[in-house]
Amino acid sequence: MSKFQPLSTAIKENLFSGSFVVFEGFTHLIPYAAAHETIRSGITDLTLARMTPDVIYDQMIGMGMVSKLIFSYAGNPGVGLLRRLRDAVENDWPRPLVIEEHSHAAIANSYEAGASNLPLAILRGYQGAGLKGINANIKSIECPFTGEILAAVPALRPDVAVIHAQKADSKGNVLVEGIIGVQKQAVLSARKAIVTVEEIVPELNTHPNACIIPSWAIASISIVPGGAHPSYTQGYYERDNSSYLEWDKISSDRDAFRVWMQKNVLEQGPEVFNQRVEHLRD
Amino acid sequence: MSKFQPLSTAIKENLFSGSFVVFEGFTHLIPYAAAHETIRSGITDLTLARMTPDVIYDQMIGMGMVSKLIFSYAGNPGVGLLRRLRDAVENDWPRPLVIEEHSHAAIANSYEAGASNLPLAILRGYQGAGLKGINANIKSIECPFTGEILAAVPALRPDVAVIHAQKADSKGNVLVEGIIGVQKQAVLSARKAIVTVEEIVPELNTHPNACIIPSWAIASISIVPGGAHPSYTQGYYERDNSSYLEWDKISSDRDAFRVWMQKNVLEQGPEVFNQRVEHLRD
Amino acid sequence: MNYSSYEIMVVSAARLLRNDDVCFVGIGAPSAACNLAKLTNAPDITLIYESGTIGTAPDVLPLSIGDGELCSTALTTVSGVEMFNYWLQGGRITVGFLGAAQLDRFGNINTTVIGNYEKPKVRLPGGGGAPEIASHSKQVYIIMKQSPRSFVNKIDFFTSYGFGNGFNERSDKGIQTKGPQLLVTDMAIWKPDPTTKEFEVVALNPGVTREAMQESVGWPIRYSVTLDENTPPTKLELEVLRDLQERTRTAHSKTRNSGQ
Amino acid sequence: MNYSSYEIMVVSAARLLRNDDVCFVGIGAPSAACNLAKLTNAPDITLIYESGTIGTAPDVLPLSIGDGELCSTALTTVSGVEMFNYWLQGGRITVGFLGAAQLDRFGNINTTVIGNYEKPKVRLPGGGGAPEIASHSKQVYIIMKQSPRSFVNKIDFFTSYGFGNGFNERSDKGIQTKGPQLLVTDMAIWKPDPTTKEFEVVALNPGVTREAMQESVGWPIRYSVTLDENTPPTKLELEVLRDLQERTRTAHSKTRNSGQ
Repeated sequence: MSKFQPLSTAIKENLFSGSFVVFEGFTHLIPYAAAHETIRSGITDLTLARMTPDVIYDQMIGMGMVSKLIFSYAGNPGVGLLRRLRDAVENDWPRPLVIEEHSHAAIANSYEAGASNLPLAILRGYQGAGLKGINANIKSIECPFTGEILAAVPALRPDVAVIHAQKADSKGNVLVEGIIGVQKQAVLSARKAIVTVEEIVPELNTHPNACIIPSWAIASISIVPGGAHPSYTQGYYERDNSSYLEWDKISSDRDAFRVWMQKNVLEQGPEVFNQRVEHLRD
Repeated sequence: MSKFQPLSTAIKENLFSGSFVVFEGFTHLIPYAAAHETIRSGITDLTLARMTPDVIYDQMIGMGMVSKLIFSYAGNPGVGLLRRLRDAVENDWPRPLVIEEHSHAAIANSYEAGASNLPLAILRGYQGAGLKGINANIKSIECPFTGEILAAVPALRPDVAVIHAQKADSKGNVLVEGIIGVQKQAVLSARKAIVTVEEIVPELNTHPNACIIPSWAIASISIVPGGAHPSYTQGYYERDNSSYLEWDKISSDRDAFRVWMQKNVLEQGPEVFNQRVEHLRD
Repeated sequence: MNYSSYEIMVVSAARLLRNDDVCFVGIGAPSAACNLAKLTNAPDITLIYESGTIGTAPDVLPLSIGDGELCSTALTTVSGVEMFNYWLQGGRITVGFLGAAQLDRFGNINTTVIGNYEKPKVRLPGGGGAPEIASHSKQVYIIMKQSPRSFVNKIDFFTSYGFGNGFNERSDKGIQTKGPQLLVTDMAIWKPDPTTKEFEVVALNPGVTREAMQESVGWPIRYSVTLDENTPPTKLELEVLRDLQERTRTAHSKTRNSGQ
Repeated sequence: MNYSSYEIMVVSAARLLRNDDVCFVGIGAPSAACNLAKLTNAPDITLIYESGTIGTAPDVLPLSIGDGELCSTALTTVSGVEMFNYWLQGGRITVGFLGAAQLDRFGNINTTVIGNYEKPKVRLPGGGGAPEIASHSKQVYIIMKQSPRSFVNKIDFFTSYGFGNGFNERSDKGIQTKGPQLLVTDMAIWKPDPTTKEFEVVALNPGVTREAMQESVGWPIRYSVTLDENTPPTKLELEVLRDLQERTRTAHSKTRNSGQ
């Protein structure tokens, strides 16, 4: 088992045009390096899902790689709207984007259902809310004990889940800590998982109930220090807020966007992330 | 808020005859001291639920305090059968016991449903199994996306959940660590929670994703060092296996059982637990 | 002491929070109000951010819902699934804060689209946690600035349900929580009429006229018969708030000069 | 080297485990077999106990499913809900071990009652995790001693489903896992016939006769056409197993002299 791979190999061997992929992370530990490698790989027609599609999904959508997006909150965290996503939804640029929209609670439960190998998740959700009327994947079930009508949503079962984490031990077991979002659920809901980590350590040496993903539940691990920049990795480096503010400007213009992507993504490699976080390390 | 109370007060103010109570713990952190205080309190007609009713439920059933038991595995852990429970089910001694029997997966999910304020839990469970035929609380739902028939069980919503934990901080936030079973779910599924702890510390100082129950989700906390004996508290003392073996003998005879309960439970108080674990401390 | 309309809005909301509140906090004004409350009248208040951080006490205001500061000052940080299931749906939240792109008189909220859903004029971020914050929090507080663009007669999309068309529509739908109980703006404090559930103004901020009010709101405003004037921020409240914001500015300016 | 029928049973089961197996381990013989495998032919095997401990490597055999040793040597320990949902139902277990009070020829298991459910002769512990271990593990291995009381023609209660009445009944019920694929006893190794799904003996332990076999089993035994003799435990296997058991005895005797 060669779990440890260069990121380019990990992406090439696991992601394909037409794949259903989730790059998860809730503000913390966003897998930027893996997303940029995916952009460089040239694949297209991806279906993406995520609770909080943010800058990396804006970038992939703007590059025309995405045919469908399943999501619950599409924003530039702490800044505002996602302008490439807006352009796709409002103007079909650079291509039409099919969207399937849920609430956070529903998507979180959809991952959990996927991780639990169930076909659906149930929640007391969407009460009085408009999404029920426009999303055919929000159905309902009747509780056989109380008669209550509850919302039902299908499980998410992506082909591949991609996350960034603090570290792996030498056997490839991965520790995620701090704001853990739905990363564990996303990894376990997927057929394959790709993980980028800040470092490899001999032993994880952590709390007995820490969030650890065993090696055998992961397809591939790549060491990419700084791989979550400009988001942050708790214990390693801080969020680079200026990049999020800049993104608002860059993404507001189609040409500026393409120039920026060419220079900062297409012509770079994963090794650039370590430099980008140098001034942000604790 | 007087969260910190003597155990006798905690039991007296929260548990009543007819209450639906769960004393949770999966082999580890069994709330023996709280169970014994409950036995001394003289209340009766309890409905009890637990994944693994063990010696404390055997004791309460033998004392005639229990009218109904919801469970998935009733055994003396690592030893064998529960003889007082057998006597109740097989011979109605000292009184008839209504049982509602599930699998572990179903009970765990029932607590989770309770904690999540849902009326039911769904699982792919009981396939081909006999319990479906004899437990009216095992029903089914049809997945509106795939048509698959899944098992449905009602949420557990006990009046009171009782657990033992390692420690509380000075504000009454509680840390449970090691084998955590379904304690958090049980506490959150219940209207009120009573917790016994080994000690109070100024700060919990633990991992960001440790299993912590906030003070405001707990009704009452009592300091009872050794309160899980003869089970164990990770980091404090080991399991007292001889007591489990002895229980097999004591419980095999109605009179021996009553004599033992009189001497070791009815005539004792919570303070005795500290002595009982002295030779088992790490 | 002089104060801005933003400051009186944040202070007014903070005052209404209590030590035993468990707040589901959003970024921006709700976060400022909750942390101000924690530093003044409600030191034991419990703040929860939807990123999973329970019992946070950040020294500076977070930039995003998932800042590291929220985790490192939290009592504990749980998964997204646990947050929405055990803590929100579980009924443990006493006050959920919501903002809106569009708000109507019955506390219904739109953060999804301006225009038509299929072909929107502006695609907004969407609901996120809001649809269930609106239905599962024991009460909902809304903090937002008044403007004719956002206080509208009819919202374009029902992202999060308030009282629908008012009266008992909410409870008739089986929703057991109280819904929007407070609307704090830069101009006034509003509360729902107990019968119709329409928001009515219960207190005007000092200097705010009924004319100015009506210019900023897209429906005919109702005023409470017991209409009050809101109490201006005290010196202490303003100092604590400004300190908090200054600390926030200083802390966040540190990470502003990266070159990607 | 001499060996007991228990030892050859444990050794035979251990031999069939592989480095890439993820085992849901029960107390007793399964635990001994899994830990022996880890110390011999499958050092990288993953052992999971239903108490939530994932990737354990206990130095001594646990007394109960939730010993502290399991947690302190585990890669991680998760909640009961997560264990049953993500890891078992999630389809991550390659081998689930089950024992039985009663077993029939189709691998159906009873650990619930002897006699009638409503008024049992013997009330047994019940199913615990077994009903779903039986349906969600990719394969089920059964380890138990043969005896006419336990190897019965008809079980009193279907606690955990094997192949029902055999043939395609299991897959017809929509169960997608393979079911019982191995039965290791103190006398023989059994595997299900690919068509009928009835257990047939594929190897007899050295010295075991067909007569002795039939005396311990309550149905007419079928033998594989390729019937083999089981290989006796090697010196190394026995030494490692005995060391493990000796360490276990020593460790657990320490806590045997308490006076409650």
